[in-house]
Amino acid sequence: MEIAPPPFDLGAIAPFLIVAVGAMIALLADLFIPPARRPALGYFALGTTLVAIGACVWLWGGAVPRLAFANMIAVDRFGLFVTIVTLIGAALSILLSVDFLQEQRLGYGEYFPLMLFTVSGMILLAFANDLITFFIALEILSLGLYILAGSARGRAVSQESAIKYFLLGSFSFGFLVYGTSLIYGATGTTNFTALRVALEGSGLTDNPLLLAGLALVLVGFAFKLALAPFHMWTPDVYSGAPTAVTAFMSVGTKVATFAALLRLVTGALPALYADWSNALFALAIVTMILGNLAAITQRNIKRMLAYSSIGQAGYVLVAVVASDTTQPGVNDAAQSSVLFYLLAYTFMNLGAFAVVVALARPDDERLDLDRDYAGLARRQPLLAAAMAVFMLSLGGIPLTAGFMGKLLVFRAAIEAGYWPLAVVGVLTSAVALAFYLRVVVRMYAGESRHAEERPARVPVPLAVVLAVCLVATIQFGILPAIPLDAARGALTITAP
Amino acid sequence: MSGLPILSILVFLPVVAAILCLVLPDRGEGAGPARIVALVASLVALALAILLLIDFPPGAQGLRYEERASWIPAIGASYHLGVDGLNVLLVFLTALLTPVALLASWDAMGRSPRLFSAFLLLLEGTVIGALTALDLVLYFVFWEAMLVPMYLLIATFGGARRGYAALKFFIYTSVGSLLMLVAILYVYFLHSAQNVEVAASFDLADLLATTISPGLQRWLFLAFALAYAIKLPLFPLHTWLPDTYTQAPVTALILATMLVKVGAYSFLRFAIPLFPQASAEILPILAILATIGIVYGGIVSAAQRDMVRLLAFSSLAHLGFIALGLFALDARAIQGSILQMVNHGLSAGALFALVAMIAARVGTFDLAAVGGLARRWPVLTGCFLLAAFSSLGLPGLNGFVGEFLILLGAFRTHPVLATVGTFGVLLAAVYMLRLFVGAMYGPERAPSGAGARASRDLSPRELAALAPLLLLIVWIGVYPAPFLRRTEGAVSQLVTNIAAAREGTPLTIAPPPRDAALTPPEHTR
Amino acid sequence: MDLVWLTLLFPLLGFAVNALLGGRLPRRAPGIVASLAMLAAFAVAIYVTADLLALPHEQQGRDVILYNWVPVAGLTVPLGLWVDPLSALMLLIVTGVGFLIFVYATGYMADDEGQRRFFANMSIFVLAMLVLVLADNFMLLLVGWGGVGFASYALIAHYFWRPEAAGAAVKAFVVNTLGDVGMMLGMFLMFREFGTLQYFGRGTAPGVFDQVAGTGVGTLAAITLLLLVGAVAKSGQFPLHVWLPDAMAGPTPVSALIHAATMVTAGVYLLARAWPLYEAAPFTLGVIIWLGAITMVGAALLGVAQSNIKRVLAYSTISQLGYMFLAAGVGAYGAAVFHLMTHAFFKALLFLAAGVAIHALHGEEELPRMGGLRRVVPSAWLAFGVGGLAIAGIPPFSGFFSKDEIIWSAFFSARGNALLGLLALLTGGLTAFYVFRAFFLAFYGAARYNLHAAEGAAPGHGHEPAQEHDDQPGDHAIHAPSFEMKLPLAVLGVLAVVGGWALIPGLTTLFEEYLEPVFAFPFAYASPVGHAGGASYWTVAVVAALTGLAGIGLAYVLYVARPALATGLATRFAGAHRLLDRRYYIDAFYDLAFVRSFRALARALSDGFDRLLDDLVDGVAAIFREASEALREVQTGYVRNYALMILGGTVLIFAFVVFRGLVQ
Amino acid sequence: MAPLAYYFILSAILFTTGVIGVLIRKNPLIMFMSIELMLNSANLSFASFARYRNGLDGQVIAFFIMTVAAAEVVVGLAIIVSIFRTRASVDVDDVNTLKG
Repeated sequence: MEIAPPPFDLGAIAPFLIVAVGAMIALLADLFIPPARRPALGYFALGTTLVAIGACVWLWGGAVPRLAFANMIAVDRFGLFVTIVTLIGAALSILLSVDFLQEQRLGYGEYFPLMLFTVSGMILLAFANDLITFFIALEILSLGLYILAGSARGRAVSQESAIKYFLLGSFSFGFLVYGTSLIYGATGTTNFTALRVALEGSGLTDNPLLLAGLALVLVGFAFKLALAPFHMWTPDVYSGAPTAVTAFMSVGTKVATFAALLRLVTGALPALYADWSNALFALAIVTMILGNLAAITQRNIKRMLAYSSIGQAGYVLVAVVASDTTQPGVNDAAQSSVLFYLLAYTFMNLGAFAVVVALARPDDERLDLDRDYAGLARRQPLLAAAMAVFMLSLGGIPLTAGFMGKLLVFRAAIEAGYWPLAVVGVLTSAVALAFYLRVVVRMYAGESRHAEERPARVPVPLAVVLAVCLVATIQFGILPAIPLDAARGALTITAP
Repeated sequence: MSGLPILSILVFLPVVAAILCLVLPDRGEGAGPARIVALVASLVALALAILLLIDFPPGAQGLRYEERASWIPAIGASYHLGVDGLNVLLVFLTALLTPVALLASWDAMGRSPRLFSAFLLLLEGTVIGALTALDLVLYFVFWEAMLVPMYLLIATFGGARRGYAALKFFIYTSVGSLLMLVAILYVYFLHSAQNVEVAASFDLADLLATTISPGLQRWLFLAFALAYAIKLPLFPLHTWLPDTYTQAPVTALILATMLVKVGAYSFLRFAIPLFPQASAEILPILAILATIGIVYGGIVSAAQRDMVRLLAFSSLAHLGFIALGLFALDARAIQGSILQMVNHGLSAGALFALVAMIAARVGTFDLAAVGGLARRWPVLTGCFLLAAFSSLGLPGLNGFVGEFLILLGAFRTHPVLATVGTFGVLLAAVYMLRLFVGAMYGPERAPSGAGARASRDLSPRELAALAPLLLLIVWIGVYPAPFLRRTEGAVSQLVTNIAAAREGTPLTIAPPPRDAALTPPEHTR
Repeated sequence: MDLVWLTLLFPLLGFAVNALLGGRLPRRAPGIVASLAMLAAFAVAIYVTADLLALPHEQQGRDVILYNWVPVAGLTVPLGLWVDPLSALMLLIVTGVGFLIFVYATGYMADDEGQRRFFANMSIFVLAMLVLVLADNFMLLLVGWGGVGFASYALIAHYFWRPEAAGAAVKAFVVNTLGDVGMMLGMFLMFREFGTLQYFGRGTAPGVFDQVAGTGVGTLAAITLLLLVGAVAKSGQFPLHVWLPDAMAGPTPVSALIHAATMVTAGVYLLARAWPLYEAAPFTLGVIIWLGAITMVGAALLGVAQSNIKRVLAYSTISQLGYMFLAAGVGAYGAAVFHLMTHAFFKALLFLAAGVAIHALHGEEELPRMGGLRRVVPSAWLAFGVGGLAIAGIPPFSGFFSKDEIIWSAFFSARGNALLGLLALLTGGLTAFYVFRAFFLAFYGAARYNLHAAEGAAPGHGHEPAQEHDDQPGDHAIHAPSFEMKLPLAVLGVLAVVGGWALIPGLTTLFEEYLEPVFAFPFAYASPVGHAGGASYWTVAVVAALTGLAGIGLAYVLYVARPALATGLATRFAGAHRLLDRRYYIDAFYDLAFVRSFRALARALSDGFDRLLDDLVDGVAAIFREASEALREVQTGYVRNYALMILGGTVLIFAFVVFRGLVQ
Repeated sequence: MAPLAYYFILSAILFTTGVIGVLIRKNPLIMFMSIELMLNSANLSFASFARYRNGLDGQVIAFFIMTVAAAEVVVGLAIIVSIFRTRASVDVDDVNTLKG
């Protein structure tokens, strides 16, 4: 039967449209707003994301799944779930930025519009059902981030961050695009749905062109997800970019890109499971080991969190590897654990960055673990307690969301037969404790270096971010049933 | 009390109280309302635990006070608590040691009594959770969460090298635990693969029904055993223990000794029943390590100058006894082990408290710097004497009953190891007397500059902290029957089940007792 | 008879009152309370014994179970008291002699600051000893066994501020614990073999002794040898005797009660109690015989060379216990128990008499600094003399009868032989010699003491340390014994004389009949010669008495008549003298072989091996740190390096995807 | 029409040249041009495959890529100019304060 979607199903891309339009309005509005009032732009951006979340919720209950725009877009609960997570991350990042920008004198007007553009790219990424949509979305996302990374224009590190990110990002984008062309060459299509149909039962699965295309596309993904050994830009970019930007890109990009990866490999290329799972298996192991190992000796909290995010991506990747569509039960377990992990990761990682932001001073970002975090528990007990929770969660200690995420991921891995991944995963988790807990030890056991100084006032928006992240991190750790059921409810990747 | 979710209350009352403590203000050194709140909460929990213990029928088999609730239905994890003979005593002990630790720490909570009390209460809640959890995810959650308050206690209130010790403690003990997590997941996977028609489950009762090939059992058992062996700790995995104990606030150790007991208990609850064949193969090897631990801990303990370090190594030796009893797989030895866990909690708890009280008076833990203190504080000396001799297993006190049963039972299955282990009793006499006599006897010596407190004997508060421990030390020595009877049913059941699960392999379980006619008791009259 | 538990309750009360509210009582109250408790216990003991003896012989063995003590799966150990003539006798000795010593101690310790502690510990000791003798199973026996060890430790350490007292206490406890280890192992083996720890069966469940027949000789030998380790340690037999002389650091009443009259006899009691096991283990009996013989002779020789009066008595105790072991070994359990009883009388008497002398001299214990005390403390002189004659085996004192039973058994019982008999005879002479050496040195000759010097300087006696006495100048008169010290001397003196008359071969058979329900052949000895006052017995008796007299005579010559001769002999046989003075170097050997080497081992393990283990753990952490540093090196910061890495990663992915044939 | 393989090989050579350019050149502008080369090799590839398959979508995609590349140029140049303004050097080997 012929599927005849309406030519412009704008409703299907409502979240994307809201954010994109919001971005443009903000861009225009910036022209008319005096610099002192710029925080208002931030609240406008926040409102935009909230409206977008509302749209997602509306779509969730509405007519999904459906394909739109000549099958280029797949609107389904999977995408909606990821979009909501992304938008939550974005909303929290915006709240994080408002006072940070003022205090660090980074109040450039294009900041929030750029952020919204980037978010729109992420949303598109989550819905992309075609390699073309995918790489355009990726590019929207990346271009925004390149600029945001360099948005502290006066600071050399920010510029360095931008140029490194830009050059390497474009470089890997080249691989991605070229890989796409090879896939197109082998199959004649770039559409996920069509690819899936084309590959099913055909002799194409051994086609070297297709496989080479897959490999090159995976390179693009691996770069964006900062999987080792494609991760080397991450610490430099993360530590160079303004902290609020780092916080935003460490969660949003990862969430959306993982969603796209999952959609590609399980929605379009299940026939190549053996190939991509093989490659991702290797990447997962290398990523978990290198990311966590390298973090041990970091002194700069942002670099440490950068390496930490590399390691975290490794754990999510474990669940991606386990997404074997031939075993529906296992596949469900794996994909729901990816979604859950991404959700948990968003909160705990943003929370950690929120603490970093809270500690930053105008003249000094206070990033040194040994100097600036020592004795924090005595100076600012609440911030320290919050940081401890986030560190424990990132370290996968029970009663936090991070533990539940790891539990689900390793469960999926074992169900799929990948117990070595689970073993490597837990061992690297133990290694990771070394640096996560070191932060806690510094805070609780260290002697304060800034004892004389008045504790930093935590602005209300930041406090809201901290509270939300804290509550979510603990709640998902103790009672994970609600988000987990939502994640399981979202497992309907469109496959007409 | 049938309707009351008593176990949940025991778990969550301390947690809620801990949160309350965190909110309450500190009023400078050793003041503020937090510790009073903590004490009241812990006493309420203790009262409940006593009720639980009294209400628990002697000789009962099977689980009591079970609580089940849906928790994470998506993966089949449920909230499932329960007690039987294996853990009822330990729950009671935990509830007992918490107020004792609070009282003993009363003036030693450093800059932040609210944090100290809150961490102790969190420790209590998580330990009771780990002791009563019957769902493996829930169990693991508590098991791993126990570390956090302990870690924070060390990091916040510990000695000079607290950072190093806290990290080492946490990471070392986590390495094994995380591998156990993989093994748990693997058993779960096997279970759901074998029972596709029923919903997947992490419930222990369900997982016990899983058939696992002997080869696989070996690996899974090793993963579990590694976690427990580190926690216990078994020689040579013990090196975290002395560092942790010496750097932790000493009065917190009163409760912290429960952590290691959860490791011992977990062997009985999880590792051995889940993998009966593998445990038959591997436990004899572990029993050798346990025996080495007895001797090694005893010898090394005798060389320590630091009182806390001495007690740490003595704990290694005591835990060696406990482990040997468990690994002997003899009903008597296991009952002895469970009782010995209680005994160790009492005697080590009292000793840590006493050593802390001495150090608070003379300002040092160095044995070489003190001596002849018995002249100053007769009451403290009397308490110390009782605790020390309980620890070295003096017949008539609690330690003897446990050790005797352990060795008696172990002698049936591992005569050589039990023989070597028995010499641990001699070593205990050596190092315990070195501690007691070294500190209390001989010409009077104390570091100059010991404060004005140095002249004071035990305060009523300190006595109140010690009294329940000392009372139980004597009680269990004289009349252990109420405690032993409560473990009997579960242990016999366990031993029978393992024997049954191990068909075809030669049993090391003792034949039916010959003097069974002695029960029920008959009096001459 | 069911009231036997009261004998446990009274000492417990004595302890509780002293320990818990002693601080609020008047100064002398602790001793009075404890003594009254002992008296009550003694009364109950008499009642229980009378009750027992009223029963026909075959029913004289009753199990009084108080409650189930240790009930576990497959083993129930009751807190049961076994009342039969043997335990009743021990009960009487412990409470009776104990009571006398308590009374004595109220006087002796009247000035001691630690009276409360002292009497509390003494009460605990009696309680433990009663548990030991009354237990109806081995595990409970061990409770008493360990309990007396603890009480002994606590009492030896009564003057805990003195390093030698603290050291002696630790030594005593550790050696006793070594014995406990042996006993425990014996019990474990026993349980493995018999499935029970009860002495005697009840109902259908057989006890240990009921199952001896049919058990392998090797197993029985192992069980009995292991139990023997405990007995040897507790009774101060070679080679575990080293703690007993040191234990004299405690107050003298302690030495009298614990290290002479009661606790040290526990080993003998165990042999007698477990005789069915031992009779079935001939190898062990051989060991017991020779251990007993060696100890008997060796300790007697050491007694000759001691200068401290309490040490003389301590070695004599060891030696006399050797006699008892020898007796048990040759099968004369009755004789062993008989000697145990008379020894309790006269040795307690000797110690208390010595205590009076020491007390009189403000704690002086060294014989060279005594002398001439006959006129100063005549009561002590008389009591020591009576006790000396008793231990020397001079008729009609009690020691004569009990010792001769043993000497005769050593010669003529089935396992005895001439050598053993001769050794026993010789030791009898030696005993007479060294006891009277002490007697003459202390009570005759010129007064060599200096009360000023003795004050505080002397070890062993016991008030408070010297510095606290300085404020009482002028208290340098002889301490005359008070009434409560003299009364026990009198009673024990009478008992030391008449105690042996319970069994005079051919005349009285009281003791033999009394023990008949306990032993299959209390005095029949399965001897080829026969007994009951036969010719061989009286021959041995006469020779033994003469040997004793000879010993006394020699002592008189050397220490009263011709003192110069004694010093001459000492210089003449300097080597032998030094050997005796250094106690055969056994203590030195133990110090080197066990104490020092243990310390070295402990230090090596602690500072070496354990640190190595720890370094291994830290080393793992260091490896991770190094790896991490290495990774940081790779992170150069150069964009082109990163790009190269991306290319490398691409190759990796290609390897897995495109060239999967290569890697699979 | 030339065989597809020719186009394909050419595009592969272009791509490789681009990759090598990125790896060996130090000037960010030239590196960026190399990246453009990589993108254009993809364009060639798309177009030729589309032609070979008688479809148009591949060529459409090439337009998309060109647009994306143009956007990248804008952003890239902006960043490079910004760096040049503060450092007076655009050698990427000088940009390594962030490392480790």
